[in-house]
Amino acid sequence: MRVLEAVDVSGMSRFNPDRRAPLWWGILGLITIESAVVLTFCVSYLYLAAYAETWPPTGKVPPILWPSINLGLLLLSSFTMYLAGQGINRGDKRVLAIGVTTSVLLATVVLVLRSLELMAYEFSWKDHAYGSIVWAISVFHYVHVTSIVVGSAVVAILAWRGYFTRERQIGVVVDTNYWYFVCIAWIPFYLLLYWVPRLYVG
Amino acid sequence: MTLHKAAEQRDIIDSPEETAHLARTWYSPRGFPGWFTQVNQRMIGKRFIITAFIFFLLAGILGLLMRLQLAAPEQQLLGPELYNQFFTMHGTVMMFFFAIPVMEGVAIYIVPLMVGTRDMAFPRLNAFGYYVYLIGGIVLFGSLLLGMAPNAGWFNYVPLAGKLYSPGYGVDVWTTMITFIEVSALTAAVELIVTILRMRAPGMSLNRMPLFVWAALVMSFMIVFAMPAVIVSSTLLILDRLVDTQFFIVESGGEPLLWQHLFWYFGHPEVYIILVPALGMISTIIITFTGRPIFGYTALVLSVVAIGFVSFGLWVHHMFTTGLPQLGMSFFTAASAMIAIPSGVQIFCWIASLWGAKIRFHTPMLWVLGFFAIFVIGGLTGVMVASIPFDTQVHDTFFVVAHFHYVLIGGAVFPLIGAVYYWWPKIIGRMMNETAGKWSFWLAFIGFNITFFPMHQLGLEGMPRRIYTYADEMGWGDLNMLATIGALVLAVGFGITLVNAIWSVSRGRPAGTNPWNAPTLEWATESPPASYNFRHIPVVESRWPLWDWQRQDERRVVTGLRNDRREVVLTSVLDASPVGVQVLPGPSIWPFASAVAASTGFIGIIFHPIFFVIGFFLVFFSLVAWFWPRRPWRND
Amino acid sequence: MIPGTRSRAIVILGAGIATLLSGCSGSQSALNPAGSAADLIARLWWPTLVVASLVTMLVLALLLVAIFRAHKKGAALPLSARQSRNLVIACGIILPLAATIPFALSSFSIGREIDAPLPDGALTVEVVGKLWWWEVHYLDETGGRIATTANEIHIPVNEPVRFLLKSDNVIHSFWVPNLQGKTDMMPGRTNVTSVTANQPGIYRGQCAEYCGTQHALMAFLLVAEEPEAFEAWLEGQRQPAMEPATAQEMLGREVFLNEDCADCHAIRGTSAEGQDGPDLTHIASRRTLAAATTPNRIGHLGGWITDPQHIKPGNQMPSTELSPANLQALLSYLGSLE
Amino acid sequence: MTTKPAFSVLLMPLFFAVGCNESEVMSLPGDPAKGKMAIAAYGCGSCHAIPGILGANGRTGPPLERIAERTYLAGVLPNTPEQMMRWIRIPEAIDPLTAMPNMDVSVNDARDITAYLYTLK
Amino acid sequence: MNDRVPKRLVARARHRLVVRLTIIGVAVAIAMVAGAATFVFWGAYNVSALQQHTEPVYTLLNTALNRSIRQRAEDIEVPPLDDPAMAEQGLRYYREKCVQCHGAPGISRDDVGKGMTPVPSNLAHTARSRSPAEIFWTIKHGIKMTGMPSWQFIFTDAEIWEIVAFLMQMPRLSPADYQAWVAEVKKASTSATPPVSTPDPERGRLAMYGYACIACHRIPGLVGPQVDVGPPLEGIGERRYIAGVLTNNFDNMVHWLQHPTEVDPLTAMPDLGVTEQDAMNIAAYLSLLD
Repeated sequence: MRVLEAVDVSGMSRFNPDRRAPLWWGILGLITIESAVVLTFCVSYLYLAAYAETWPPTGKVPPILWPSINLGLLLLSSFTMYLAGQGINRGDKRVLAIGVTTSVLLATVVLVLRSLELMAYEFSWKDHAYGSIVWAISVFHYVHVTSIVVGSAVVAILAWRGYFTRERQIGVVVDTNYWYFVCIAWIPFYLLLYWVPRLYVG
Repeated sequence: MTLHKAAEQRDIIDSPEETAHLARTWYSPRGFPGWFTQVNQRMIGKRFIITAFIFFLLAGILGLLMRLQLAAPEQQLLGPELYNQFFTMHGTVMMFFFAIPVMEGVAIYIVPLMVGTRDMAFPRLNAFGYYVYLIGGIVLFGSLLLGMAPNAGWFNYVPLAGKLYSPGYGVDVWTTMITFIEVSALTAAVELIVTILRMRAPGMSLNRMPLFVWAALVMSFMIVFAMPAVIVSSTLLILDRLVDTQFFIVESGGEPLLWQHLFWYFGHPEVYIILVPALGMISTIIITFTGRPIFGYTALVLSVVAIGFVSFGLWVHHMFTTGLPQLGMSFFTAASAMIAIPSGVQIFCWIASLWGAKIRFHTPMLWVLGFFAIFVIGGLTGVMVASIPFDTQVHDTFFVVAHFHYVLIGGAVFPLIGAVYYWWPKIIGRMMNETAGKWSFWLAFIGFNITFFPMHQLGLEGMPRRIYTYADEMGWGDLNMLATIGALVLAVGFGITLVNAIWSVSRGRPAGTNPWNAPTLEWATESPPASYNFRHIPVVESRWPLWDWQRQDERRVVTGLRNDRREVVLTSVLDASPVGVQVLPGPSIWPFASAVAASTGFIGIIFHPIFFVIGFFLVFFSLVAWFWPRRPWRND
Repeated sequence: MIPGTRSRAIVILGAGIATLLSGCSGSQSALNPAGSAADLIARLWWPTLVVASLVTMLVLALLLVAIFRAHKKGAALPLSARQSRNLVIACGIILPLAATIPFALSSFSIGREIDAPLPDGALTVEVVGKLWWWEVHYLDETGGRIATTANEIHIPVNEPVRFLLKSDNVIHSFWVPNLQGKTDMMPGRTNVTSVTANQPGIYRGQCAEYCGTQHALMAFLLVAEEPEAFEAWLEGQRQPAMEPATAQEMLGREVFLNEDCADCHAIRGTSAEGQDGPDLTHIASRRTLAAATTPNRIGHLGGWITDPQHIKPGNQMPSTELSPANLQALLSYLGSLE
Repeated sequence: MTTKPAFSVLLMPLFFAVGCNESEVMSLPGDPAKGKMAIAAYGCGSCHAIPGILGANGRTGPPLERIAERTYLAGVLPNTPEQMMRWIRIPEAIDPLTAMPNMDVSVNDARDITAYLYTLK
Repeated sequence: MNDRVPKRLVARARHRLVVRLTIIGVAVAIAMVAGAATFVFWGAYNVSALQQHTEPVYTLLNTALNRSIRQRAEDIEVPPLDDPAMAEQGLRYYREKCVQCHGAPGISRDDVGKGMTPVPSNLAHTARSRSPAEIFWTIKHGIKMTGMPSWQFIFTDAEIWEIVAFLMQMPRLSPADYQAWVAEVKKASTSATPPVSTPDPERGRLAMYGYACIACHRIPGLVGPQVDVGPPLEGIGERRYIAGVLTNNFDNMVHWLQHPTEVDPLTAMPDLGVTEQDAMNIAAYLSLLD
């Protein structure tokens, strides 16, 4: 049988031809999975709320000021992350490093604020189903913010050391995408934890 | 679309030195250290398959022991404690540690070969998934040996599975091991999706993709969307058990039904996750043994996709007796009955393809024909239990046991064994014995029906599931004895295949490249394939590339991949035109280290929540080590 | 003992097609309906079975034809694309629709009929699933409990009876196959089902949702009897326990109250008010012991009291150390509680 | 239990050889098959382990394996069929201290039960 | 070539010899086993106590006996035996348990002791020919098929040493001395019961040989005639009642073992004079049978 050459790929880019490298798809898969987890948490919250006589059981709605500030901070950190990504697209290593570092710092502030907030919760997860689901969602998201902070800290270190270039930026792409996901995931949780009780009780 | 980018077609003659170099580049380390560093997709796939079959054997033995206990009334072989552990383990292992991993394993082995590439998209993640699976399985069986196996059923309903009614570590082991299998299944699913979408051979547009690859793709998407529900539910349960949350505690506003919704939202698609790849195997085998293109390629693809979608809308039919509102449940009756249509389309497309064809009745084909007889019965009883009033009579009886064994063994295990006979020559390089294969099939087929058909009647005569004994007066003794005899015959049937497989590894007839004259790409390379799978990535021009090549006596390939590192071609999602080259990583210890780190955390939290934090940081550090770029940073 | 003879249905296994023939009669069988709901379901089952068998045979017949067509002629005789398409549309789409639509519709209508609301004055029985037995309360119009028993439910024949199903522990499922399909007993909820027995008789029911160690031995008897007999029985159950008639029985009552029995069991009319185990006020009137595990004979009762963990391993009754004299007295006393 | 007479015939020479008097057992009019059912019905198995009876594995009283060979019944009565019948029917009259309850066993049932128990060698 | 042939012949001859010898050896072995079996099953050997063993058998057995005792007594440490109080206590035991078969200076043995084969030794002579350790061992373990029982469940080790202490005195006692000593001892009161230590199941198991429990019961873990005079004791630990008349717990079991007729006057189970310690040991063993 004759073997003929049909395609020669020797000239093709060994870097990610269209930013849609396998790893980009991989992180999309992870985000899809985690989105389903977020959705399932939301459904569980609503299911428990729907069958409860009063929600929350104490009738007291949780304070809304600090969570709103956190939401703002998270969205802001997404924006700085976006700027960082744009920077490396232009090949600007400095913008990347500064942007990622800023985002990490912003998210660290969020973590501190969230820690204070969690410590101030008036109920424990042991008290009732409401307490359990609120704590579970809070800790779930807290852990995610922690993981993007430590993960992006590593990216920031590499960025300062000049590892990333315009071509070699899949690590940044993956990191920013996951960062957006974690920040956006806070929106449904925010609405559920802080607005649903208000609408439900009110 | 033109693939003829090279100015003029030239013949390719490979020098042995280049081939040897390529083989070295893709070489998997051997020996004991190699066990923990291999990442090649065929190694991982083979391990998945072998491990899963070992678990199948063990869980099958548990099933046999349960059948012996039930063979006659008031037997003393197993007490209630042991029996409850056994059926929990049997269900859990068969569903989570055999069915899903073995289907994934076959997909991991076969899909890259079928789409004509050299490895999967994330080889190290692949290895990680396997180690997690292996550790999970070992711990689960370890718990059985230590007498602290889970005993609340594979469905693990609360409040029975709660701390109050299931003290001890059994249910903790269950929830934790489920997490292991979730992680493993999800990594494999993402892996398969990306490999199938981005790494197909140039020219293999979506409408030329082999049907098994379609099935693997649908299966992977189903895993991605179904597994998160059980991730959340098992997390909620383990929180209830370990840190006293109140998700399922009625007195504190918890909802036991939430568990059932979440579990079956996963649990029903789970059945189809197992079934869908089996459908792909059947199509593949039918094409090969009829020796002609299958009828209704598009219809088959669409019905597999439809089955995938509809399966997410059926979960409530596991909950018809829980007292939910009748009207709401009726929707699920309709949806459950409607799944008969895509199934019907599949079956009659196959019958149309078989019609009048010159069929070669080799062992794989026999197992597929056995599938027809069994699966039709299982499907019909499935439609029956979709009826709410009828289900209230047979739910949780042996009728249902019969039904789902017909669906799962008939629908998944028979095609799977057929697929093992079919792909064995490719994987091992030697044929299995045909005579033994046929004996195995007939014994398993007859044994299967003797085992499970009487159970329909037992269920209608009022025998509930999950009982360790029954009184003589109930009159269930004869049929149970019959079923037990059948189970022994079935075991002998499967046992012959086991012996046949082991025998063939050293004694089987050498297979050659394409012993069945099959049309798909995995048969284009030697058996077993070399470390690089394909000397040259093939270029595909139809659904049946090998038959094309035979007819034309020539074939086209990709050139330009380097020999000194692991390079594969990336192609576009829809029409698979080449868009770039990806460099894949080689062997590494870090996937294993990460799996051990993750296991430390998961297993540790059974004993103390602090292990969550420890596990988190251990995994973090091992992941950093895994991904940390090695100096010198390459500039190309 | 449970009356009723069984005739074993014949199981035919052949060519992968198997058919269930003939009805079986049994005291716990969905194929031997004696109640309205079970009857409706059985009437749905038989035609379904026939259609399903026909479909199975059709598919397998087509498969056989498909396989052997070429072999007869010795050459490939495939269908044309058009014929193939018609086959798939006819058998793969129209046939399933034709089979499932009537099935689903009749299933809906039967479901609605079974679920039809009961008249207001219907007898109401509350059944609570326990580990691993059944607590039974008879309720009056206002929902007050008028009589309590365990593991044996009496209902009047030909009258719809409402069952309120509860659980205060894990999930159980209430099922009397001869009379009605099962309904789960969910903790925190009250599920309702109704039972109408058309023939007098004793029907066995069994827990159908896995509920832990002794799920297998959690059964009960449902006695359907003529209304007069039922009224008499209920009147008897409403009464407090009989006073001991002999010295031996008197001693037995002392033993009952002074040993651990009274911590878990109640006997109305005495100071025994334990709530953890079955109410024993009229234990001698019941046909079985330990949730229909053994018949209620003095021999079984003696063995059950001295060694319950051997007869039903894992159940919640501890064994009691009774001297022979006390055991004899206790047996006579319990045997007198008609 | 239909095999029992044939079995006994086979063992006959042995009985003669050892000088054992088998006549009282052989003359017992009870029906072992009925006795088996009676044992299940009266619930003997709840307290005694009795070979050949389904579910009879009680541990309250002594096991009845080889009860036909036992020298004494309940440790107090020489083991003869008549005594066994008496014991089954009115244990408390024979040994007032016994834990074995009087189960109102009819004479015929007691005879059948004894016949069955005497098959346990 | 020349010496290959003889070599082969030699090899063949040797081979033939080996085969023949093997056949002969096997045949002899079979014949011996068959002969022994015939001898035993035919009842050829007379076990009558009236006839002494034949001379060769007697010598054989006697040598085996002596060698066996010496061998086993080797490692026994002998405590000081010269305390007269010890010997005096030993005399009491001797009068209770030994004199019936062995006699004493000037005292005839009872009928049992007269009719035994082998005839019970005259212990005045024994004390001359055997060491204290050998005597101790013999008393403690008894001697199979001679009628000499094992006394270790009747007497503690200390008590046996007291008996040995007395026996060592015996060769020196005239019948008159003996009578006088007996008269003296009779005046003094009997000794108090020894303190009870924690029950030991293994000692209990052995004790059941000592009390001949296996003569009436089948007992898991004990080799015996397997008779069903009383009920089999398999699963007795889980049994709810003892003898159908007593709830089964440790104390009741100890009580029953010591005084069955006190518990149920009708019972066929005899009072065996079980000591409290032995009863506890036996009860401990029985409670393990499930």
